[in-house]
Amino acid sequence: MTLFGRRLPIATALVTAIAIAAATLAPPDQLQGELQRLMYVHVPTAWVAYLSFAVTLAASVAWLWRRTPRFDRIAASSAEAGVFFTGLAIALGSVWGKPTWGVWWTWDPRVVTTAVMFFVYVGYLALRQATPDPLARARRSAVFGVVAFVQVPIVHMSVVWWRALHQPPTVLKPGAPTIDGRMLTALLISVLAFSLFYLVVLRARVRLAVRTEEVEAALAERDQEPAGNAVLAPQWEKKGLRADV
Amino acid sequence: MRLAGVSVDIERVPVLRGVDLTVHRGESVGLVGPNGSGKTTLLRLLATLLTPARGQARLFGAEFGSRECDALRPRIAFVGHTPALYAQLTLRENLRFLARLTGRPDAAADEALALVGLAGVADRRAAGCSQGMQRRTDLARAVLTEPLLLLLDEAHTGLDSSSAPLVEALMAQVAARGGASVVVSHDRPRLTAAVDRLVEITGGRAVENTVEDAVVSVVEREGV
Amino acid sequence: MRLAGVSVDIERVPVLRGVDLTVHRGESVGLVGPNGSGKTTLLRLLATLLTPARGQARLFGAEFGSRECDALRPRIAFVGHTPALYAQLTLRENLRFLARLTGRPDAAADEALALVGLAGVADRRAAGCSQGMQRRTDLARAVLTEPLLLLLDEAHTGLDSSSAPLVEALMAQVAARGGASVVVSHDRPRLTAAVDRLVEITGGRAVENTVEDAVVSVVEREGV
Amino acid sequence: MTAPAPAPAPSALRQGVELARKDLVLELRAGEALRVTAPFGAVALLLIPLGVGSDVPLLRQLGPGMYWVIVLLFGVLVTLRQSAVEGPAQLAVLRLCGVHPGVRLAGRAVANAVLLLAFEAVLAPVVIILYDPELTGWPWLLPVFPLVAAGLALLGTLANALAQGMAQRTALGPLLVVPLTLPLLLGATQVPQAARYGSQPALWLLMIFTLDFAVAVAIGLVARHLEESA
Amino acid sequence: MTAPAPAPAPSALRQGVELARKDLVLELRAGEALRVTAPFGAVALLLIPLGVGSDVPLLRQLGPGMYWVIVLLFGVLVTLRQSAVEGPAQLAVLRLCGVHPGVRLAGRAVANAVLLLAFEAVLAPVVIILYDPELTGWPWLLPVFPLVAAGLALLGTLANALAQGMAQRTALGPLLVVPLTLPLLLGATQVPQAARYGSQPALWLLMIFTLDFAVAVAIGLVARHLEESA
Ligand code: HEM
Ligand SMILES: Nc1ncnc2c1ncn2[C@@H]1O[C@H](COP(=O)(O)OP(=O)(O)OP(=O)(O)O)[C@@H](O)[C@H]1O
Ligand SMILES: Nc1ncnc2c1ncn2[C@@H]1O[C@H](COP(=O)(O)OP(=O)(O)OP(=O)(O)O)[C@@H](O)[C@H]1O
Ligand SMILES: [Mg+2]
Ligand SMILES: [Mg+2]
Repeated sequence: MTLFGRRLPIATALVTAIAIAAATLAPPDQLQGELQRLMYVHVPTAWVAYLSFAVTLAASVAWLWRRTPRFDRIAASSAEAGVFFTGLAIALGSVWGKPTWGVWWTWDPRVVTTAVMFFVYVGYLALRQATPDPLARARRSAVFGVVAFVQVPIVHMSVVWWRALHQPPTVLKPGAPTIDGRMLTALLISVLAFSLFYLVVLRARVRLAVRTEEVEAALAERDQEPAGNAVLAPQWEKKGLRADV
Repeated sequence: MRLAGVSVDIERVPVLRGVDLTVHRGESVGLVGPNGSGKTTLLRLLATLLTPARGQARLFGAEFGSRECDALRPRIAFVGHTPALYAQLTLRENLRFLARLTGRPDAAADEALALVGLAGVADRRAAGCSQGMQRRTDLARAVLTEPLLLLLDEAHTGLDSSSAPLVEALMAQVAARGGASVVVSHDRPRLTAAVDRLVEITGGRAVENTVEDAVVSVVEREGV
Repeated sequence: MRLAGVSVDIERVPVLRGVDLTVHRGESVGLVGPNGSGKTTLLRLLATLLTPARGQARLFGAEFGSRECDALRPRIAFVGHTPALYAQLTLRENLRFLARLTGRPDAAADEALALVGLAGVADRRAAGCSQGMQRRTDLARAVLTEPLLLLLDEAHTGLDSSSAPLVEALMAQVAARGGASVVVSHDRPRLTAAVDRLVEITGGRAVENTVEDAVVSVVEREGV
Repeated sequence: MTAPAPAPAPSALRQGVELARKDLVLELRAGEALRVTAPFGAVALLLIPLGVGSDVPLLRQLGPGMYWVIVLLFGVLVTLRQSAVEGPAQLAVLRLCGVHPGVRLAGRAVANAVLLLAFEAVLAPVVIILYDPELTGWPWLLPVFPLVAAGLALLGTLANALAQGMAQRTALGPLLVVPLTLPLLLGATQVPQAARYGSQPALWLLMIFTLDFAVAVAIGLVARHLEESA
Repeated sequence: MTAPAPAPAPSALRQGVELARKDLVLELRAGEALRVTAPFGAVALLLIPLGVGSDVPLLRQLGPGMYWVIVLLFGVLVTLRQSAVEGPAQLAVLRLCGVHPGVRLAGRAVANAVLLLAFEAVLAPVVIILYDPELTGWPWLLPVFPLVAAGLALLGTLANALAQGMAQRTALGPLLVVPLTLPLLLGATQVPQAARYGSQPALWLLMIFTLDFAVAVAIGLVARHLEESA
């Protein structure tokens, strides 16, 4: 449970500081100027969202295989983080879109598939919420966590499959990245910072889940009385009912 | 309450044919008969939930379907063989809903629940209650609405030994109020002990065919 | 079949706590207890439809959830308190469907229906059949699949006097096959006469509170 | 032989409120209409441009029409939600508890209207964000929302009552209602257009209102007959 | 103590066929998908021009996209039809009769696919008549119909299994499936376009097929786990 203990938040803060410095020092874009610096937050959030969903996938598979509650907690926490980062990527994307494309929202395939990915995982969370029994919940969401991941490659490939507005892959593609070296370095540091932040969030969320389960277990322990206990025999005498006719 | 030569068809299948039955105030009648003979159908008919295809049916003198008969409906308690609860409401909410619709205070609902021994689980949703708990709640309806006509289908089903006497108690209460009860049960010894007279629905033929030409005959009460 | 210290939670509500129960081949066990004590839950557990939260459960030596236990599933007949029929299929279609799924000839299905006295109405849709007719069809399932473990919930419910002995006949048949039966019923005299021993789910307190802390205790058969 | 006087029947209003409350509580517990049908409607709005090609001026033009089409199609699903189904046993109880059938339908209609208004409110920002439609004359839309919600609620109630107890309930209902919603759709799309081009939006509002009123009266008149066909 | 040998279990194929047959018979009796959902889809296609204004070239352009959007949205309702719901009691019987859960899901998927193909066949002439879309390159559509039906059938089966026994079934199901049908929609609309502009429609077909295949494999792999959640 003490994954890197206190060191993780410290490292995160450190790398974040470096990332901010690198992002400010990197040269501005020839076409977009300072606006392009949004890339250092937009792209990492999208990639970290992918990472979260990949972790959900892995944890779901692991749960199906091992049936350890820990994997279920990781899968759920990571999906929550993923939904958060997806939402953030969309928000930052539309902030970036307004000045460059002139609109907050367009029917660009990547933009739309990203939104759909958001909904798929909101569906994942809804499925969890709708299933009260812990075992059934873990089972169903693990199954869906595996299937839902199809959406991630679709988002990534969408720009390749449909020519459109959104930037095609410049980094995550076969062959050498087509991007300025300093920009790439700044981007990668920023990605590292966001990934560390993701780890912090994930760890906190998993801990919270453990705590919640402990509390629930304690409550259940205290209230060990079987459910049927509260059923009493009828008391018809009260109302002057006679049982003997 | 009087039925004369009543027939009932369900989706054009004849189910009851020429049924004559009179139930007096203060009386309790047990209805028996083999599976598929039409007991449930007759009970639904008595509850004015079905309309006779032929024959005359009157409830406390009012012709079925008439305005006076409709006005009497709130005085009928019908407890069918499947519980009539909203699964996602708690037992208490279920009964309070009924109490408010019929102009009774919430306290009456809680009291009825306590009476059937469910005060402790009143805040559990009906979906999470066992068969017997749901049936008891259904009986609590019959306590709450102070009926003049009590109709119970498969009356003792699902009730444990402590709560089965509830059925008899309810019948006694209705009789004391000047009402009548008609009760279906397959537990013949128990039923015989509880009612004033038994009515049997039988057909001419074997079990598979009992639906044919149901004739209601009055069988004198055995025992007492 | 053996349960040791088994607990079951439904939607996080504790329902069974530390149940110990062993049923031997050839034996028939009656399960009694007040409403809401967990009889239905225990029966569903025995049918491998629920997973114990704690404790050990074995079926003919196979641990619950294991592959061997899954292979035994077709030899379990579970008849719950609501009929498990497709309402829009006829009774015959319902049983033939099951026969084909389990690799039996259609004739076996028709035979089972005839045995419960429903040959004459076999082509009626389940939705148009009375409560008792549906229950009989459910019992015909237990005839058809030749079970080694027979689990009946509220066994006699809805059956008329001519068909109620079917329950006892089924139990005898299963015992002759070397299997075991566990039967829930609120009709205690009838149950006592039918089974080898009675098991009561009850708590430490007075009758009103028998639901407490379900401990399965073995009660020697009264009578014979 | 003297029966105790029955409890005095409460007013029809009281009963209607109680019935609507029960429907809303059930809906809240099941969470079907708002937590799930609404997102489904949003997803539908998202899918359409992908199907028809994403051409911004075209979408601006399509936006309002699509919004109302989706509101009507999925709104029908809201009125036919599972939690609004009374089983035969529950229905028997309601029929025997002395509530006039018209009051029963009115209670259901009120609950439907509340849910539909919420549904419209959820979808409106979605369509504004996704399609960026022209919004001139939007104050005229304010009365359109409740009027359409009421009309759809009434029609859905009617369809539900007609299809009561049929196996095909959820599927038959839409079929009965959707064609009748046509005037609602026309009215809703014409009001802002009329406002924009300076013709008389009030006339369209009046048309929707007339339809709502006519359906309400019709339901009131046939309620007793609907009742007995159960 | 010698138990008689149990009846030999029939082949998985035989069981699957039997299960699909049962689903189709139930559907035939309830008539929900074809007699009611299909007309509802047709009505939706009819409403859209009324909502967005009936401009002929615009409709020609919208036609195919709308057709697929409606097929997907209402197709999801077909896969989640009421007659495909097993109550807890029926489910218990199926679980106890020795049919592998994968076979059960396969049987359901086959029945769904048959119904969806019929649904597509019913709506196709409607869209042709109402929207008069461009039909060049239509032979490429022939494989699209069964591929989309299969994909939707599989996804619907999965959603139905995931939402099994929940109060929100009809509403949660679509939410889980519809977003995942996106590639089907894109593929279906792109195939004829690609054919028209001389690019490679086969690639799009391959994409749909890959998705179908991936979902089928995924369902096969997880079937056992789905099963135990009752
Ligand atoms: C709401 C609007 C937007 C959304 C939902 C969105 C979503 C995404 C996603 C999901 C990725 C990760 C793609 C991958 O690597 O697989 C991404 C990457 C990227 N986005 Fe956006 N985006 C939006 C707007 C924009 C805008 C307006 C721009 C700039 C004009 C932009 C520029 C980029 C760049 C440069 C990348 C990195 C591409 C690469 O190297 O692979 N995005 N976006
Ligand atoms: N889904 C659920 N949620 C909460 N509690 C439940 C749920 N299902 C069952 N219970 C509780 O479990 C207990 C046992 O139920 P069960 O149906 O096994 O009782 P039973 O012994 O069969 O009773 P009866 O004689 O009334 O049939 C009940 O007190 C019930 O309230
Ligand atoms: N919808 C229907 N369509 C066709 N036949 C029907 C329908 N409903 C009832 N029946 C027939 O009516 C007859 C009487 O049914 P009813 O439920 O009244 O019997 P019952 O006496 O209550 O039987 P049980 O003892 O089994 O409860 C049955 O033979 C049944 O098949
Ligand atoms: Mg009956
Ligand atoms: Mg029980």
